[in-house]
Amino acid sequence: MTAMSMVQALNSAMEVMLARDPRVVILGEDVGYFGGVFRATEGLQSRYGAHRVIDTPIAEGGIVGAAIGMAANGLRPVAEIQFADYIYPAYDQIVSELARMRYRSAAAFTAPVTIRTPCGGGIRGGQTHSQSPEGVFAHVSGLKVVMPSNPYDAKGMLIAAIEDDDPVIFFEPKRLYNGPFDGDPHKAAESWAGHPMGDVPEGHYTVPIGKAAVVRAGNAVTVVTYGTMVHVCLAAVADLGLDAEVVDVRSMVPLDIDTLAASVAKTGRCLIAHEATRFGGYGAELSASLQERCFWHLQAPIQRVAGWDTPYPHAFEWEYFPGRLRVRRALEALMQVSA
Amino acid sequence: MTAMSMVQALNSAMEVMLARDPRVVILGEDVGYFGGVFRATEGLQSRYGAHRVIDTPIAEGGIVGAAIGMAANGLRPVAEIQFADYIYPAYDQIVSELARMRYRSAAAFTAPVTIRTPCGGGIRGGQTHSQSPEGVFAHVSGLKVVMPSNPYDAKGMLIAAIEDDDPVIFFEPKRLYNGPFDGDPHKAAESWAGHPMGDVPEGHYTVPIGKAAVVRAGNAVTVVTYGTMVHVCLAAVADLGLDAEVVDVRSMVPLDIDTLAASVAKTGRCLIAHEATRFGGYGAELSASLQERCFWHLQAPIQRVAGWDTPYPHAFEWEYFPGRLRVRRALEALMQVSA
Amino acid sequence: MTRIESRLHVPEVPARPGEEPDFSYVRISPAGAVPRPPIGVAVRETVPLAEDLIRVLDDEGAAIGPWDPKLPPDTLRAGLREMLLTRVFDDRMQRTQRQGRISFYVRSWGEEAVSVAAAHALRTGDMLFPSYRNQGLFIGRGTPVLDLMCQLLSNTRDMCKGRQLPVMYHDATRRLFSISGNLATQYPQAVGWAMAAAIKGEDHIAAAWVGEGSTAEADFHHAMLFAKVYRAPVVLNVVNNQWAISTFQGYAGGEQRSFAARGPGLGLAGLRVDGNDFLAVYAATAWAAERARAGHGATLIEHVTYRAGAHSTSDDPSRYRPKDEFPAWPLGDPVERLKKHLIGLGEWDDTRHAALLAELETEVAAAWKQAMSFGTNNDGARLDPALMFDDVFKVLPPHLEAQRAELEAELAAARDAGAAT
Amino acid sequence: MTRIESRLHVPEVPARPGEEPDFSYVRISPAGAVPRPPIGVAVRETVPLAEDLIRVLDDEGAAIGPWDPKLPPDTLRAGLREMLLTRVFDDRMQRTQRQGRISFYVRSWGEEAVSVAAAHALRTGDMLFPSYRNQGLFIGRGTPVLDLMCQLLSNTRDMCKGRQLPVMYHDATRRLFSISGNLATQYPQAVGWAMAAAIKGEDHIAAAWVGEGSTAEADFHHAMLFAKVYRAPVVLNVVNNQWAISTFQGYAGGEQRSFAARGPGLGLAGLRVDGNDFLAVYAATAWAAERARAGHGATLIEHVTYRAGAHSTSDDPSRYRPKDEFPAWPLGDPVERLKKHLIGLGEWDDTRHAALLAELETEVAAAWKQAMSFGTNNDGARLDPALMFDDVFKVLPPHLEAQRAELEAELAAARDAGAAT
Ligand SMILES: Cc1ncc(C[n+]2csc(CCOP(=O)(O)OP(=O)(O)O)c2C)c(N)n1
Ligand SMILES: Cc1ncc(C[n+]2csc(CCOP(=O)(O)OP(=O)(O)O)c2C)c(N)n1
Ligand SMILES: [Mg+2]
Ligand SMILES: [Mg+2]
Repeated sequence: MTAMSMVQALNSAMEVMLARDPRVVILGEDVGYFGGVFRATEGLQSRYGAHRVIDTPIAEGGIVGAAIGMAANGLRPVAEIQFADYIYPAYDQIVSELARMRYRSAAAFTAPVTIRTPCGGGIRGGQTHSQSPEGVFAHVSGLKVVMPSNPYDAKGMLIAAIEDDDPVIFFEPKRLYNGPFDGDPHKAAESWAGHPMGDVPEGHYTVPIGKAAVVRAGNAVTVVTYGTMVHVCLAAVADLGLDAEVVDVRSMVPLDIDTLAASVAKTGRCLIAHEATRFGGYGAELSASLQERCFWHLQAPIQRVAGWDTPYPHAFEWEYFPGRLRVRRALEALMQVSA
Repeated sequence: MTAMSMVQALNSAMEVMLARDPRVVILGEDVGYFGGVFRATEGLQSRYGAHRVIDTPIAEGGIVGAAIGMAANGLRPVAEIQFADYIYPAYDQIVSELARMRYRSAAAFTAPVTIRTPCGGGIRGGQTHSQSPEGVFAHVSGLKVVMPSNPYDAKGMLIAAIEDDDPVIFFEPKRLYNGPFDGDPHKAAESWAGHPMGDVPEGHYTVPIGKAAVVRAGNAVTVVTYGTMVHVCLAAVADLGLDAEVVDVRSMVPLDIDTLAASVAKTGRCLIAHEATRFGGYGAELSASLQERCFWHLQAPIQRVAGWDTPYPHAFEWEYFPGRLRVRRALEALMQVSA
Repeated sequence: MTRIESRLHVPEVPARPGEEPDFSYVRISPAGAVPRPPIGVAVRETVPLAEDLIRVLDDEGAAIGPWDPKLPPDTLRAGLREMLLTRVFDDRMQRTQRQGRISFYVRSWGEEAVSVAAAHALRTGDMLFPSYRNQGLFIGRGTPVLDLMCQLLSNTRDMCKGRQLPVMYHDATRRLFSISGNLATQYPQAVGWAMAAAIKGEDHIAAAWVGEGSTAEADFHHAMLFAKVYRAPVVLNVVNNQWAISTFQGYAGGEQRSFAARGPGLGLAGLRVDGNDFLAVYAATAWAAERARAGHGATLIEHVTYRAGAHSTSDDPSRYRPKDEFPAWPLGDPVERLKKHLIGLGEWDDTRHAALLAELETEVAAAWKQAMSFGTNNDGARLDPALMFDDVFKVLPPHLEAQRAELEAELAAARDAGAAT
Repeated sequence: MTRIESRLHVPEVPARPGEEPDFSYVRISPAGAVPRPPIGVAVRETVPLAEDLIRVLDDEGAAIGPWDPKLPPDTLRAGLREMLLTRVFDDRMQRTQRQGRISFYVRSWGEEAVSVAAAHALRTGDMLFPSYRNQGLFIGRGTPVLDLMCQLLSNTRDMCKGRQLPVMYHDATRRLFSISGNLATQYPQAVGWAMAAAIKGEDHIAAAWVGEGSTAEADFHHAMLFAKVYRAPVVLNVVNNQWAISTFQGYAGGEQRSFAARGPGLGLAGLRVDGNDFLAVYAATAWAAERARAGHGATLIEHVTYRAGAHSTSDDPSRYRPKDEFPAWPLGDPVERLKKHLIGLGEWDDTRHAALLAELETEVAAAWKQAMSFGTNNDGARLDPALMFDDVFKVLPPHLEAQRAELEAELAAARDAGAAT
């Protein structure tokens, strides 16, 4: 075990896979010689060569299109999209092609591509470096969609994604790259060193896709969340001294609804929190599914806390971000309701 | 008033606007000389010229990109995307540009573009001519998203969309182009002639964006739906002789949640029905929002009926389509639950 | 009527319904006139080849000039047979669609040489990424028409398990990639496939096809660019059949500019080829394939041809172009031209041709009968609808398992009620 | 370490950190050597112009050859002033970013002529679609640096109301379009704007800029194609500053091929221009603008220049290229070159230059002080956060009204609690 930041854990996952499996190639903008704008691929090109760690033109659609072809020819491409905000030019190749290659060809052709992309706000990135578009992928049949919230999961899930025979959209909450973030931008930045999930094995291991994690056990209310918001919710729960169960979804598709529903059935209350805009977001699916499963157990309506339904404004980042206060207020309101 | 099919009503809306407003231009693949693969723009080029009804290259991203520029230069472009399944190459221009032009420039520049696109199945179109992607637009802040279910609304809403100063994604359920469809593919095709909503004024009128329509009043259960499913749900309700209230959402964004919530508060039961895949679809937002608003009135969990979470398979179109039987079964189950 | 003073240029269509066909805009070089450079030539040197028209067969059917691939008569006869089979198959399937047996069909009438000649010029290890109008690639590589028919019928032997619209074939064993309904998406995929071949040190190449209308899509640009940057071993084909549904090639940028010229513009070799000349298509494809295999990079080949029929069974071209333009098309009919060539060589005659045609018609009719025996979309045996849930993912996740169970309950209820709606 | 036998071509980077700068790959024509055809020339005739390098200023600073725009000294001095102002402004803003006053900054160091000369060559009615590195267009058109600074600070006078990342300016009155963080999206928008001008019968044209790296995006292709098909009155500029963050221009397809060549490849005129030569940029832009205005269609202009600084304040180029490459850059410094030219003309001298520099520094410092007085993102007056809900739509819909109320309640609670997290 080594202390690793999330960026280091992701780097380690790719290194492990490059070493183990000659089919693995990395491609993306600035990923090669430079090692990526967030340094996730640092050192990989010098160790594995410019033919396996490939700088590409600035064409997200071309990157994914080429990755699909590579995968169809037996490789295991790991494509980096520099910011999730820039994944839309690849949307057609992802939705129309990547997601449905196995289906439309009745498995004659498959495209086991992993697409890594940094998402979320909190780094003063404004509307074009802060988005969380998981919702517009989770709705697309044929894609696995995941988002880890810590270094241990990040490495284990990325290895699982690369080994997965289906395409995986791998969202990385960039605010967590270098340390956990509890929602307070005024505090000094924390580091992953010392955090239990910052202790990461050097070698190969997987964290299975499709499994949620109960990151805090409790009985009074269930908080369902993922990504950066896991840490914000934990902090808010601690602020309130609430006996909350906090569940990290981790895998948006497939969704581990059983774990979530078991918790909500137990607590009778549920708050869903994500950073993405609220309307039509992934939280809506969580709410709808949990309501269908747990209706008779609910002591209060399931509530959502999310980014506002606006673009992510540069100057109002912390008024936009669903921070600790917003989560606390929602939890307080939720606990006051009595059936 | 004239009997019009939905295609004729849409054609009439564009004709009215071309005649009234010199800023209006139509553009898209095959929309000019030919009049569109579904004939929605038939006759418009011969009457308004090749400079206002413009055939374009096959590049959906280019069509929307150019339309944004035209709108910024004072025109009112109505872009046709030949099938909603082919809108994804334009996703970046829509999500990153069209939706946020007013916002990012603090209204110095705006892009009042209307994008018309046929959606939905039921015409043996297979996975690439049957999709209902409203969910991946409704989640994007800054877009209005609508879908009419009949000729009268289609014309009035399209005029409202063209006159709207915000961008509007205008989905047209193609199975309804030539007649209502109650979900039975074995019956002879019906025509709009004789249908009350097939009676359409020749001239200018609008149906406001942002308003749902109660298309059938009732007290036992609320069915919230839109597009083709409006007719399927009405038929299913009739089959069961149920005292159901059927609400046509019409406008996905902005959503007329008040009308929907009032109905659900009254009936205490709610079924949501759409043709799009279920997981993470627009129905999830409807369910989540209504649950938040009406929890204390609910006598049973809100349920969803939708397309399965698979691509739309050519050979199993009617097993895929959320037809009358699926709606009936869901309604029966919903009515059996007692709080 | 509000016409406004406009300065916008709108591409001109040569002739509309009721007017005389006019193909004067098609720039044609005499057969044999275009030089054939060595495969390693610099991209710049291909600029004229991307503007002129590589042709081998002259008006008398003789093969002339440096591009003559000098194919043995057996190959020529095989090519003729496959082009004719493609046409017979197309005609038959078109009729079955009219009878309501299949929901949709796309013929390649008039363009058969583009696909069939390429199938011969490429190696079996090379991977082909067809568009929906390249059935000749399948037939040229030996996919039984029975297999294609079963796909068209979405029946129990459908390679796509009922999931795809008719004509969206694939044939993994013969290295024919899955056809997409989304235009041009296969183009960057082919380049990625070729990059992978290079990365793995293999000498297989990839080849892809799109219509001239589809060159407008982003994927065309991405493919060209990635092919250029990594010198990917790929042959990129543009089938310029003059029309994209109702839209003339001028709307794809073809006015006064060849599509092939985009190759050298971006740094790929470019060839403009008579697409109705079996020998020219063969020779150009072989040249580009050799060039790619030798590591000199990709070539963009424009095949100049004519879509003789409707876009698809959903289309009616008499609404937007003169009827019977095909006889006026200056590059003729690819089948007739190869036939004439073979006859001129003394390797073929009208009697053998008639016999071949009859044989192919019988073969196609027999295959159709057999295909129907595996069910049609309307009657006979049917695939299990529950198959619709397979292959969304490799392993069925819980939510799809639940949905499959729901569907099965629904179908049982429908059986009970005697109606499936 | 698993290396495999690869045949993939990977573009070569001329020099990496620790190596000598190597610009031997840059093809340079002597000043005055490239002919200047009439504006109505056929696209084909521009092929050599897209390969050679249009230059006016020779090594001694004299203006020579057919492209000399023969500008009056006042215009030259204005250009020099604006380039210098751009540089002074850039340097100052870079420092404020280092001090944490603004969150992000992008300099245009070394590329000032590309923007400033174009601003002079185009008419005020023409609409400009800049990229994030075209601050010289704003300065050249007279947008006060104060306005730009307020945007950088997201303060109470921010034209973007705090919504955009620094440098994503716009100036509607001066016809400068809103800058996007998404690369190249402005390109087809500019073409659409130009199409609209043509449709309305106006003679304004549009002009757009992207970096050479951004030419890889789909929008570049769409814009070129739509411009070609409709002969849109637009000037499409590619600023080839050799780098896209860490990626060398070879990865954008620049190996042995100019970017300008893509113009004629697709059917647009193409010009390759010395981007550090104020006069050459002016002349080429004026030529292309006149051509567009006269209805002859669009031109793709490649401006060959060098990104002297880091990509942005988030970047450290010493990781991927030799330090101090700029002095080795063969096309020199645009400011120095114009200065030398003016001195050669007897219209300028070192004393006036020093005075100008001092004046500009004072001007920028004063503007900065004033800008800070309207608040910074860290302290002072602040925009009302509730503004974040405006302009999502023209009229606030109910769900955003509700969210605004929620935010206001949250902010009140935070004030009560004394902490805004
Ligand atoms: C992305 C996308 N946009 C639009 C369509 C609808 N469409 C199908 S075929 C076609 C015309 C294609 O023309 P071309 O590329 O010239 O090929 P051809 O049919 O002539 O072989 C169009 C517009 C589509 N299938 N995919
Ligand atoms: C669609 C998109 N993809 C990626 C990025 C991230 N990005 C910002 S600038 C840049 C490099 C652009 O290089 P170039 O076009 O050469 O312009 P330059 O910075 O040299 O002026 C990249 C990759 C982005 N902003 N948008
Ligand atoms: Mg075509
Ligand atoms: Mg650059």
